[in-house]
Amino acid sequence: MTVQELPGAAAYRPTPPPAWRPRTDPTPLLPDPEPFRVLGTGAELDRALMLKLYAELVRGRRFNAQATALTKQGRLAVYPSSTGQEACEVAAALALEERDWLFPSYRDTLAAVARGLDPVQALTLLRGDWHTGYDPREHRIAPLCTPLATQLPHAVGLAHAARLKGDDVVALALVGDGGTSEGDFHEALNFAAVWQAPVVFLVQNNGFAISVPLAKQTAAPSLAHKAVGYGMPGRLVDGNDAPAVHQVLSEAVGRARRGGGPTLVEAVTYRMEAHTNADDATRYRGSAEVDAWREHDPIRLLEGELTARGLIDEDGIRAAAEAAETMAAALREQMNAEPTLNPMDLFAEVYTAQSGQLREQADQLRAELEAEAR
Amino acid sequence: MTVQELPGAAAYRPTPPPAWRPRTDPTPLLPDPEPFRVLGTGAELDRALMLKLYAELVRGRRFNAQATALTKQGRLAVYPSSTGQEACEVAAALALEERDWLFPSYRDTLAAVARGLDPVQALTLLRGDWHTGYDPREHRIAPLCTPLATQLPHAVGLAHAARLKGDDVVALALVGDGGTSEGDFHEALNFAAVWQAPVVFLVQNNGFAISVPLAKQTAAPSLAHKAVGYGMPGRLVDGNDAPAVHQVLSEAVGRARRGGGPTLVEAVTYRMEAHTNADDATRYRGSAEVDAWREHDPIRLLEGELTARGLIDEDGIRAAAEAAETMAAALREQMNAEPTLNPMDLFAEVYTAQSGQLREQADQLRAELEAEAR
Amino acid sequence: MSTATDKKPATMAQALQRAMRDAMAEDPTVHVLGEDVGTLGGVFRVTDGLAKEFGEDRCTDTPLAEAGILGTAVGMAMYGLRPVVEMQFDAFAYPAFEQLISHVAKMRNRTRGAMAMPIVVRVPYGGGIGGVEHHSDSSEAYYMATPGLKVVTPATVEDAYGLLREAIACDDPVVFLEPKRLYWSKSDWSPEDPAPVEPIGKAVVRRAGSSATLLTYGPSVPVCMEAAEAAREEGWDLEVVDLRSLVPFDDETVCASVRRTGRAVVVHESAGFGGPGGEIAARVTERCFHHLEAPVLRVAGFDIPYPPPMLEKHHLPGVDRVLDAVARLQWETER
Amino acid sequence: MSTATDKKPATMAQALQRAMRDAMAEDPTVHVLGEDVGTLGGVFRVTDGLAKEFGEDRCTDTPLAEAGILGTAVGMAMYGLRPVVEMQFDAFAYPAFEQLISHVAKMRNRTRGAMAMPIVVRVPYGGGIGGVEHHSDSSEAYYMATPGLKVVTPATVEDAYGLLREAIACDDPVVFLEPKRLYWSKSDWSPEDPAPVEPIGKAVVRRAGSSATLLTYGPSVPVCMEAAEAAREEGWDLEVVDLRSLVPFDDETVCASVRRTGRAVVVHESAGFGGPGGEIAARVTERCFHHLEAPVLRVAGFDIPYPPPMLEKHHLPGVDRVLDAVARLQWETER
Ligand SMILES: Cc1ncc(C[n+]2csc(CCOP(=O)(O)OP(=O)(O)O)c2C)c(N)n1
Ligand SMILES: Cc1ncc(C[n+]2csc(CCOP(=O)(O)OP(=O)(O)O)c2C)c(N)n1
Ligand SMILES: [Mg+2]
Ligand SMILES: [Mg+2]
Repeated sequence: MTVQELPGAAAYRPTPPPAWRPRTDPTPLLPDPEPFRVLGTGAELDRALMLKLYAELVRGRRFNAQATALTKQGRLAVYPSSTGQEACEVAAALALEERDWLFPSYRDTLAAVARGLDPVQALTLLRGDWHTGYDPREHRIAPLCTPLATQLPHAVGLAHAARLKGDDVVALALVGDGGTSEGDFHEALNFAAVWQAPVVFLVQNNGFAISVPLAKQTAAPSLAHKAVGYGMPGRLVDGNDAPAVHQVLSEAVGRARRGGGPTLVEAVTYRMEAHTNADDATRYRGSAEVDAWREHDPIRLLEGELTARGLIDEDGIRAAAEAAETMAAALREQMNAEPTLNPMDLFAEVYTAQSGQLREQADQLRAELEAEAR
Repeated sequence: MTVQELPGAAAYRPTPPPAWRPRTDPTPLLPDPEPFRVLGTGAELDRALMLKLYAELVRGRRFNAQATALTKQGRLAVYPSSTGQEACEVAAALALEERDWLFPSYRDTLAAVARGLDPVQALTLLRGDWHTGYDPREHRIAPLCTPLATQLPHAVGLAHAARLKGDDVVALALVGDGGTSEGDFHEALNFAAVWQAPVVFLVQNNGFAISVPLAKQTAAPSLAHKAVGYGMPGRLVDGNDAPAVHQVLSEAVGRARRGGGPTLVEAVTYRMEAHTNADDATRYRGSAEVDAWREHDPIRLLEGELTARGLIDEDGIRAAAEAAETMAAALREQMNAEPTLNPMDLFAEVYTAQSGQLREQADQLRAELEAEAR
Repeated sequence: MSTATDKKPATMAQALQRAMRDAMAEDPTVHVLGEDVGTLGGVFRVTDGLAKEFGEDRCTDTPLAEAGILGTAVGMAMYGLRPVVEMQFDAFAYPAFEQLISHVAKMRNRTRGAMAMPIVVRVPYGGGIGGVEHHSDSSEAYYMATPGLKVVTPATVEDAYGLLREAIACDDPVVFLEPKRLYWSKSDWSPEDPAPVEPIGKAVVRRAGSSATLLTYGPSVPVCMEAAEAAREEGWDLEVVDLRSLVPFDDETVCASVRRTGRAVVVHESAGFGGPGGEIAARVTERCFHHLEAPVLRVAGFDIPYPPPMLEKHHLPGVDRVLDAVARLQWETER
Repeated sequence: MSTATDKKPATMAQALQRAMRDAMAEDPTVHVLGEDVGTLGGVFRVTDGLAKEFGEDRCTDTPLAEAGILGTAVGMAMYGLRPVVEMQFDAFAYPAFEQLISHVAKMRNRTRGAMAMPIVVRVPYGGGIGGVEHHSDSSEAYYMATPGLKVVTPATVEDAYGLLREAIACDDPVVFLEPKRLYWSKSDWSPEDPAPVEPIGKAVVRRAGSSATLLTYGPSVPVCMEAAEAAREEGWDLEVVDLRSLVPFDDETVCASVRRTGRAVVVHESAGFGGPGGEIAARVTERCFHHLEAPVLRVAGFDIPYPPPMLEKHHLPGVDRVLDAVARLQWETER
């Protein structure tokens, strides 16, 4: 049986009315009206997982702070911080198996780092010394993607290819609320549903696309409601509740792995910092809104619950903070080292083999560099 | 109050969970599971409207046949027939006021003709003697659009502009089932909903995009279910039930005119002929399916009901057929006249004023033509 | 090896089909995808029979969305497949422009060679088939101006097979431009015994001559061959170079010819302004300036949107226009 | 008329803002739309204050979808408005490519003049600002190759104002390319008393000279001016022509200059192969062949994807590279 012949694919054939009916019942596809939450609900918690999540959140917050500081020191060209969104970033990384693929947007350095990617490699793009700083195949992390939503069809294609090959690999693709307006979002979700590709789409709805608030981006009940239009389930989750995001993503990844097809997950969260270090958020939002979200901080939420339940103590909290400090110090040091760049690399990988034309241009640059060096 | 400040636009602001709720209740946006029908339901029928619809259906069917015949005689470059879909074409035209705008796809010549456009002008594109054969502003019919779904954002922009100006003008945009997969479909519907633009989208789901059946196009419960993801109502209608399509479209147009925003309507129908005269439909579908839909023919359905209710008699049926024949004969004659084309028009309207560069090229062609004529 | 008598007339469309078929048979990672490529075999029947022979997973009818097609092809290539994408017509490749420019063309470079993009984007292009608007664009200038892409276009049945095989085997992304009006051109050619495949990047002298060089490609090659025949009456012995590959560009073959003849005309269907001819004329002039008896001239489509069917004959560069340009090559300054 | 003493340094970004402001004040059909153009005033602050002054219906933050932005602008133009669209960065205009090529550029022609498309598409372009990938493309070759579009790019604060006013007033669609790295360039200029607006389509001699002509535009104009100064040391008196309008192309001014100097170098940031320089060099050669002492040379960005910030200085044509090209203009063959 080929993928194209699997149920859900080509079998359906519409009949003339009045017998005609929608292909499937939409009800199971609709998200619950309340975002799924774990913290504060009394649900059972897996201690090891919670501590792991907590440690990663703390590390992630510190990573964001350090990276932003590095922009001020000129060590990074730009940094789009995920402060406030660490629960999504970390849960995305932890919900995947090693053989799975992550398709991050430009804001998701942290997800890549939480997946185990070397921070310097992860920051290469934003540092400005090369575009993608790592081998995507080695880490199964696609390049951090700047053109919005364009990596979503890549995730679908990769997941589809894996399935055709018989590999039980899942792709998880990240996109922002703004990115859902792009045509590529639509086309990716549609292909995924038609092909029943093992892919999970996580929309981090952080309330803004640079300065544009969600209300000017969409009139939908929620972004998760878009799922029904593709025939895939939509799920809503509190994006600042790390165990909740982890659980929803794990379920979706598991379903995809078992051949159940794609899922659209909307995580409701908030971008606490400006869009990037170059942005001035005071131009488009007031501090009252930011303050309200600060009350719903992902670290604070998890730490509070773990403490209340006695799953972590002061020592544990201190240990996490210290580990984060160590990471930050190492990162500072590594990023302070002047990167060694070879301008001749400009011509190295434009094509498999260098054309005569590029060789001429490389010779020109080489001559210029030699003249300069003299 | 500006359009941007109208309710439904920029007012909504998400709050942190657990207070967070979807912006609106999705239930009213979801289409009914059964396509709306009028014929066979015992509903009251407006006799004048029914007779008008009937006459136009018969005329439309004849128009399709005549146009297809003209391709065989080399009088048209190509013709994408809407045979089987006449109810949608005709109802779309009749649901609009004169000041409203129609945005047809390349298959919707008939809708333009039913709106009153001169058939020869309407067929200019497909005849091959110029691209758009009429002044879109004069007729408020946008050019028949070949690049799929690209006219949908135009409809949104026009409707938005009209609303900004305070004109109560509605735009009705037509698209096929295949066209709903394009990014432009998504972007157009999203803009329309965010701006609450007075626009109605009619998807003629005729089961195929050339050879590709609906099942390979989407996994959605129905195409109308896509509406919920944009925050606009979705409606399903039996696309071969002319009074039903007319009613659904009229309601949607009325709602849009009253400031109620956009609607997505899916009309369930079937393309009885091949994609165009150049296509061979036997390569991708069997006759059993076609036969089943022939039983649900829009003219047959309406004629049957009108006859049964005594709203039309043999004379009326004959009169409609004769009127259609007269139209066809006139069309034949007009299309047999050799069009007079001036090759120099190639350069006439590339820009407002001809650049020196184009003048040079026009001079070259003129010289060539003169040399040829000698 | 079969003998020449086995050879039967085959069309370019058939040769292209055969190239995909053979590539798919040899290499299970080759996948074809696009609109109507499966059951229907493509609107030009170029993928005819592939879905039947290799199954729908290898030759797939996609949803109708070009960015989605090329975007998923990128993901498939990331996982090690070699997608061959069909765009139904030239103008319908435009929705995929961002994927092509920002991802397909750049992926190898931005990952320092870690991630190749062995994708072929097949684009039927050009006019002359009576197509209504948006069905006859010559879009090669866009692709040529994009570093990271290779751009190839056959003019003969043999090259259609050979170049497409090479394009599919190539680890770089190739925009493979198929001249629509040559789809039904024929040649005595045996699919069982195709000519040896030539690597991408080589132009070929289709007709040797000494008076001037016609530099051309794709749909304009037969026009130039005809013009060269007609030119004999005027006493001109024209050389015709079929570029075949616009990127990489074969400066060697082109410049050798122009240096020999001292005169050149670039001929293409695409609009002249900003079209391929500018690049070609400029680089030939840079390299052969002192061999030139006259400026390199260009015969191209007019700088207008592609005309409707009934007027396209006035737009397309034909034999007369080529001969006119040749006549303007300042023969009076003959050495 | 105010006196020169009123003039204060203004940036190109401010002049562009002022051009939109004045156009909006004069003509209620002028509407600005794009991502972040309203409340934020654009990521480069070029639309700063417009939403406040004219309301959000006149200067509108759109959803994040470029095809949607340009596509709705087409519809707005159909209803008689004059939309000014901002694309946030060069590479983010690519999703709107189909709308631009298949509709914006062709609408007037396909409706035989019945429906004009008075749309301005503002595209911040080019590098030199340390932007990460996809933020520094020079995409002018794509637009130049598209009949029906006008393509304009200012190099000075004065021209930024004047050309944008003209572009907004123009009934044809204009791709208005704003050199990102000149946004903060300054000039003594008074928004209250802007220079008279020059019509689109005229190049300008920025510096008169007699030895050779530098043909350039946008971000490369200051580079060429600097090169011309530096060239004096070598004994070359270079003329610098700022093209300003790539479409329509001012053959007259350009050819007059080249005929006078007998030598020319085209300088731009865009990749050389298939870039604007090919067209420019080819048409200058066609028209001025017997005045040329040397082939028209090109100094351009390399034929590579735009480099990362730390390497961009090696890619961008600088003064030395321009002077190198000037040195290769075969001075030994001096008349
Ligand atoms: C195709 C495209 N258009 C525009 C941009 C410029 N841009 C970068 S980030 C951004 C906002 C993104 O918002 P969202 O998707 O919500 O992600 P977030 O920044 O909130 O993580 C914009 C408009 C881009 N990168 N790509
Ligand atoms: C952007 C674009 N891609 C591809 C095509 C080629 N094409 C023309 S019609 C068609 C199928 C359209 O199917 P659908 O939208 O269902 O409309 P229908 O033909 O059934 O009326 C295709 C693929 C096109 N016109 N535009
Ligand atoms: Mg966001
Ligand atoms: Mg259809």
